[in-house]
Amino acid sequence: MPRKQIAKFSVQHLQILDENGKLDAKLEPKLSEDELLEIYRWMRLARELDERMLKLQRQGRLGTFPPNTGQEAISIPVALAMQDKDWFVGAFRELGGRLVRGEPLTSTLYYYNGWEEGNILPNKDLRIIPTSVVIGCQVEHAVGLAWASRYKGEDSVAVCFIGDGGTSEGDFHEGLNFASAWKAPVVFIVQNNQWAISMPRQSQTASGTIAQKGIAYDIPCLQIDGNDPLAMHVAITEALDRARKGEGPTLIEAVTYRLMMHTTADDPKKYRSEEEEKVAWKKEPLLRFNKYLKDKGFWDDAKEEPLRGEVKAKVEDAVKEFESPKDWQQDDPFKHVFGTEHAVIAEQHKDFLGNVEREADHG
Amino acid sequence: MPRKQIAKFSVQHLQILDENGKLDAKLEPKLSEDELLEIYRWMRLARELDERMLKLQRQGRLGTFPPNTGQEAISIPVALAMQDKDWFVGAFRELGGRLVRGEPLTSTLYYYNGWEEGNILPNKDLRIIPTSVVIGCQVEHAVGLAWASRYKGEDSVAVCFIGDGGTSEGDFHEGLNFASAWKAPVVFIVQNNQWAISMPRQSQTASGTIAQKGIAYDIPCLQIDGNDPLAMHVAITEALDRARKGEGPTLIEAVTYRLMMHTTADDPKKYRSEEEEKVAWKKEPLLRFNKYLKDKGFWDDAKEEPLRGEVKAKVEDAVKEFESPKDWQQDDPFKHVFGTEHAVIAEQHKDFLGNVEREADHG
Amino acid sequence: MAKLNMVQAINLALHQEMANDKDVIVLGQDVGVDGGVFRLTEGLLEEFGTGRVLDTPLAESAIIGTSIGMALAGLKPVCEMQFSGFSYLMMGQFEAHATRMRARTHGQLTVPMVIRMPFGGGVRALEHHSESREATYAHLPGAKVVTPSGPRNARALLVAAIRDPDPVVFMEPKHSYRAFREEVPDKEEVMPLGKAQVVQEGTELTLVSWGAMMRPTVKAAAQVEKERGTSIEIIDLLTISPLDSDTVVESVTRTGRCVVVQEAPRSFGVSSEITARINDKAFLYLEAPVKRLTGFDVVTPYFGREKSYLPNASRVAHAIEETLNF
Amino acid sequence: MAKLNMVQAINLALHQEMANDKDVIVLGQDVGVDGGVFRLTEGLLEEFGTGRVLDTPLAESAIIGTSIGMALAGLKPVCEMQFSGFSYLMMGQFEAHATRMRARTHGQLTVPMVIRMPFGGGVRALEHHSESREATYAHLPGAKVVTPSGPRNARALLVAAIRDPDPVVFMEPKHSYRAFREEVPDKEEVMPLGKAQVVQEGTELTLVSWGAMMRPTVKAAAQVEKERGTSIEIIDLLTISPLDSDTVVESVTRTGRCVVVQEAPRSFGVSSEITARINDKAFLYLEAPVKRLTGFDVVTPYFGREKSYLPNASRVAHAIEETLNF
Ligand SMILES: Cc1ncc(C[n+]2csc(CCOP(=O)(O)OP(=O)(O)O)c2C)c(N)n1
Ligand SMILES: Cc1ncc(C[n+]2csc(CCOP(=O)(O)OP(=O)(O)O)c2C)c(N)n1
Ligand SMILES: [Mg+2]
Ligand SMILES: [Mg+2]
Repeated sequence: MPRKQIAKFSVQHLQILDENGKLDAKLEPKLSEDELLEIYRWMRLARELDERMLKLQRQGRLGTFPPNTGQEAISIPVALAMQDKDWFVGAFRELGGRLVRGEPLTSTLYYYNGWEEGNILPNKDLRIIPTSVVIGCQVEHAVGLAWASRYKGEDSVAVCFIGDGGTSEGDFHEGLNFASAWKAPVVFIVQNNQWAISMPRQSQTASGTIAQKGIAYDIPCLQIDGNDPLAMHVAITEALDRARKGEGPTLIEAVTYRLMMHTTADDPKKYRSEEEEKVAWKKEPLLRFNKYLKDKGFWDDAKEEPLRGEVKAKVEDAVKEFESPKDWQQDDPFKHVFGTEHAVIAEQHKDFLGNVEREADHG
Repeated sequence: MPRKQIAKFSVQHLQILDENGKLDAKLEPKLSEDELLEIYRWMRLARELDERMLKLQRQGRLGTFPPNTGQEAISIPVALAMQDKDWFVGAFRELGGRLVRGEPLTSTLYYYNGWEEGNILPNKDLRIIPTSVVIGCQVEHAVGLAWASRYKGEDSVAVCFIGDGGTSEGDFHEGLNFASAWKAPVVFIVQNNQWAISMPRQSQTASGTIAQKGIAYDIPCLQIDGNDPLAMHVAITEALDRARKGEGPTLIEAVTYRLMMHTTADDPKKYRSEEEEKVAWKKEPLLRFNKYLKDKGFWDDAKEEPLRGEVKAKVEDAVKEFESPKDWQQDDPFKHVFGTEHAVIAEQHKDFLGNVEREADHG
Repeated sequence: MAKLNMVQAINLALHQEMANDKDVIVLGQDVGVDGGVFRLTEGLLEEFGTGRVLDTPLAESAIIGTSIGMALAGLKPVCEMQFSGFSYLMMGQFEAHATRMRARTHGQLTVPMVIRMPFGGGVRALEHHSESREATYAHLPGAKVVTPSGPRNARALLVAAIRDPDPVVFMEPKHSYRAFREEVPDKEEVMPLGKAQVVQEGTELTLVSWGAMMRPTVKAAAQVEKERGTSIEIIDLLTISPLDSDTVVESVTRTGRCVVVQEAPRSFGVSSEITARINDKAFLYLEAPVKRLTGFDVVTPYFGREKSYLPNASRVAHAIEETLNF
Repeated sequence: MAKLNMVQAINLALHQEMANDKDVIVLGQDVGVDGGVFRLTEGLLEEFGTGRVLDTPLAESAIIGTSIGMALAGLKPVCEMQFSGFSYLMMGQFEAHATRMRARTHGQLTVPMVIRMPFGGGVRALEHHSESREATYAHLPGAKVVTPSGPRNARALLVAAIRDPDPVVFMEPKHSYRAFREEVPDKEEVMPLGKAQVVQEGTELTLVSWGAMMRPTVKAAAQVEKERGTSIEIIDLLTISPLDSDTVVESVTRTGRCVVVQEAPRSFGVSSEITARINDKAFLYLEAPVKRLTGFDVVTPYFGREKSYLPNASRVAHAIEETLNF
């Protein structure tokens, strides 16, 4: 039946460095040796911290946490491309990006060991929003931050991360719609790691790509190989640029794989095959980036060893500091319910201190 | 920069009968004279009831309500194309469709005059879900109903209405995503009447069409002229068919115009021009459908007059019944908090009756 | 000084605070061109422009979510829920982030914002438009909940709410929007949050209420005073959370009797908390049980039955008598 | 008869009810292949197939919204919120439709469904995973709220909840999931909703609690009994709403003293309602104020501080002593 076609859309895919470390030279971004090595160093550090955290957790020295291994090529190039004044709005699987932004290694350790102190930045101006455990909420925060930065004439961009599972939440939709209605300077990055706990990507949503969800709002969208730091660099640079030029939001789907368990409380054997994991490991980002750097003559095994030592030492120092005695008070929560004094809180605070005293007495 | 195109989409528009009543004969559906006249009769009845309700409201004989005038060409052909076993899941601007499904005229009057009795159907099997005032919720109900009907092997479809404004709600997104993930037999119809109270369609969302929001879920989508009952008939027939064949949901954007105020509590002069309204009135559905029927030789002014009398009489009867004395009890709410007995409710029920008695005594 | 109704008084507060502070932003459905469905935000768009008065798309969670983002960036969003009945759609954002950001960062990041919402019954509105659920928000640590009862305190409390460093749910009793006028000074007036107000002193019974219920409450007190000569102290809570029980308790230690009037369903409501606080602190002074005169634990009826379900002066008077006669 | 923990007991109820009634459907995040993040739904997919056990996309509102649709079509969905902390995202659907459909159609349409959700602290979980907010749901007319305290009553109450004609929020104290085992009969066992249970008779003080707090409560009672020889009556609420205050009131009229133990923040919580009900009905029998031993009105701290904030047996014992000494 002849109908009038009134709109046409397409989704593009970008990969520059394939899983074998093979480069599509036509697409290679102009990054200096230093810039490339910086990406690599951060990736190594994030991987090292992640692996160490897993050990700490298994030893009962750390609480439950969501490992980030395999997703380093996403948040790290993103954070490196961002300016200081930009806002970093994470979900909970952006360890590398957080480190790049200047969050101390210890913050993550404190946070996942049950201490609010992990959210307190050395400097508020780092513009990192704490982890958003309640999935999807952060999308709207990013839009609000972006709107505010334009209102204040700051020319800064909010960059927001979410998982493939998170795209099913209503807040994802509402946030993207507001962003495009407001032409807000914001970039949405979906870390499509194929899984939301036990739910595979293809059951999460029936769409062929996540990127095409941008079409619903006329938001420019792009799917990239999320294990390819070069593609990520190109995509984020373009998106930040678009935002800064006042052209509004971008949606980037970064296709990657959650190589480890969802969190340390999870057992992926219940729902996926080791075969699948093995295949995914072959595509992981550090391997291919290492090969690329070697191919370019920027790297060799002789350099790798000291780097490994360096990141190990950094992590070791952080763990030491993490496990050093703290004078953190148990009654802090009473001080931060409100920014003003209230009799009810004051009275309960007194009760609380009474409990503590009594319980100390009784041993 | 050469990127790989991995997906392509388009949005089609369908109009069969244009605003001047001119027919695109190639697209004309095969509807008999009787079927066409049935559509027309229902449209007249809905229009008449709407106009009468407005008068009643202005006279203080009816509460606030959202007029439906101008949108008759959407829910009426839809309801006529549905089977008895299908579910009709409305928002609050589907008066015509509700009447077609068998809801008494009085139901609407009771409902908008503040009586739950307006939700009680003469027969539960009519499969009409009550008005969803909280916008967006109904989308998910429809998906659940559709899933259930497949589970029960009923081969029935849920048809869900929502406004252009409603598409901004998270529940719209979550519902469409569930529908496509489940390939549920459901049809979503967006009554895009250009306004959500004072918010014009183009500020509601930045997308060029509402239809394209289906692309986010790989849900087949179509934009139609919502003032064209023939286009609506074709679109809904196709969508119902797709659902019944197990091919999943469809999203139809029916472009129309809210000719009256949002509700009787609203004053559109605050936010839109009379000029705009005048233009819209020229495109309204009854005018063009009347012309079409006349052109086909199915209708003439001699037939129009008795029809007008007939619908007037029906509405008059309904108003009479509506205003006749009722023995509805003030304490009914106590009987319908739960389906089981509970002491707290029973005790408060007694208190309530005590109040009533005391207040009657005191006059 | 002008005689204003509550709509005008709130509008005045918004105008003045926006003029005072460039960081104050107003957003919500129909708050701009239309001036709000109840006309609370009228004239703001004309005065402050589309840059500061935002007509948002139809999505409650995003209104709060983006406001949280704005607040984190240092702005002070004042957002409107068109009716409290739609506010449950943003409970996730509110609970997870607005109320917690201060605590989870030990004050490094805060969310100063106001969520205005009309609530309560009595205006013959459609379903979902008449509920009274202040307790739902009050039970969330980190949230302040404020309910003015008249034009003057509405204005002064809203100013305080906007200047407060934390998220405030500002619940406007829509039944009182246009019900009466009061003198409202042109000059800035601010009332502290977290403080109840003794609106009438008395010695024999303490009558506590808030929001739209203040009117039948005051009326009932006058009636009983007239009929029996009873001296009744009347307290207007104004802030629901953090609740100023000290004022109530102090009063009850003097009067020995207390009636709390609440529009919301009885169970798990604000009056239960007040009763519990009196029980805690004034137990030995009580000469009768604290009486909760409240709405019923039924699903809010449509407006055809609404009147039968709202507490009214006659029921309040009856509750007072029962408590006096105990 | 087998010794089961609460996870196994709930799993047993689900298995048996699904086998009993083809209309029972289980849905939620990770409830299928994974068997639920706490393993509550383990084995259901294997036994009943993907047609009746649905792993849903990640969207709480849609889980409840589609369940409402299923219930309207005559099914009995039992859905899971992965943690109660995420359930606020579905408050809109729950409040607007699940709790009201019966009332607004005078019973013609109903929404029989169960929303299971783990709640409460004590398991060193991430933020948003440890709150206790039963009062939030309990304040909604038309909603039933149930909190089991042990494997056996969890199983019997869940069966009742599934068979109940109305929406039931079934709040599972996750701290008790694997904390202890009880004999749970293989054969069907059903406990009525809306009934509290006297778990220990006594004459000098009534101790009321529910959910995970039952354990420190019982322990404290034993300790005080041992130390002072006090005879303590212990009541397990089991259903939070509609609240069975008759059982509590009857007990307090005999004992004259009452302590209520609640994990949630104090203000506007369940213990306030219980206090108010006792005030209503047992005022003249009270020899001391009802004592609320509760969580604090602070934002739930992360687990590094959690232990300091949860009521424990020593604090309960202290509250009992204070009340006895009043
Ligand atoms: C609103 C909400 N619902 C449920 C959860 C529980 N949960 C934590 S992570 C997760 C899966 C997230 O998947 P995805 O968005 O793909 O992110 P990923 O874990 O793969 O990084 C779920 C269901 C949550 N944290 N928030
Ligand atoms: C969740 C929710 N938010 C706000 C409202 C108030 N409200 C009622 S109708 C309406 C506009 C609806 O616009 P649209 O969806 O386009 O439907 P239309 O009225 O044009 O038919 C609004 C904001 C509501 N009913 N529900
Ligand atoms: Mg994922
Ligand atoms: Mg509209």
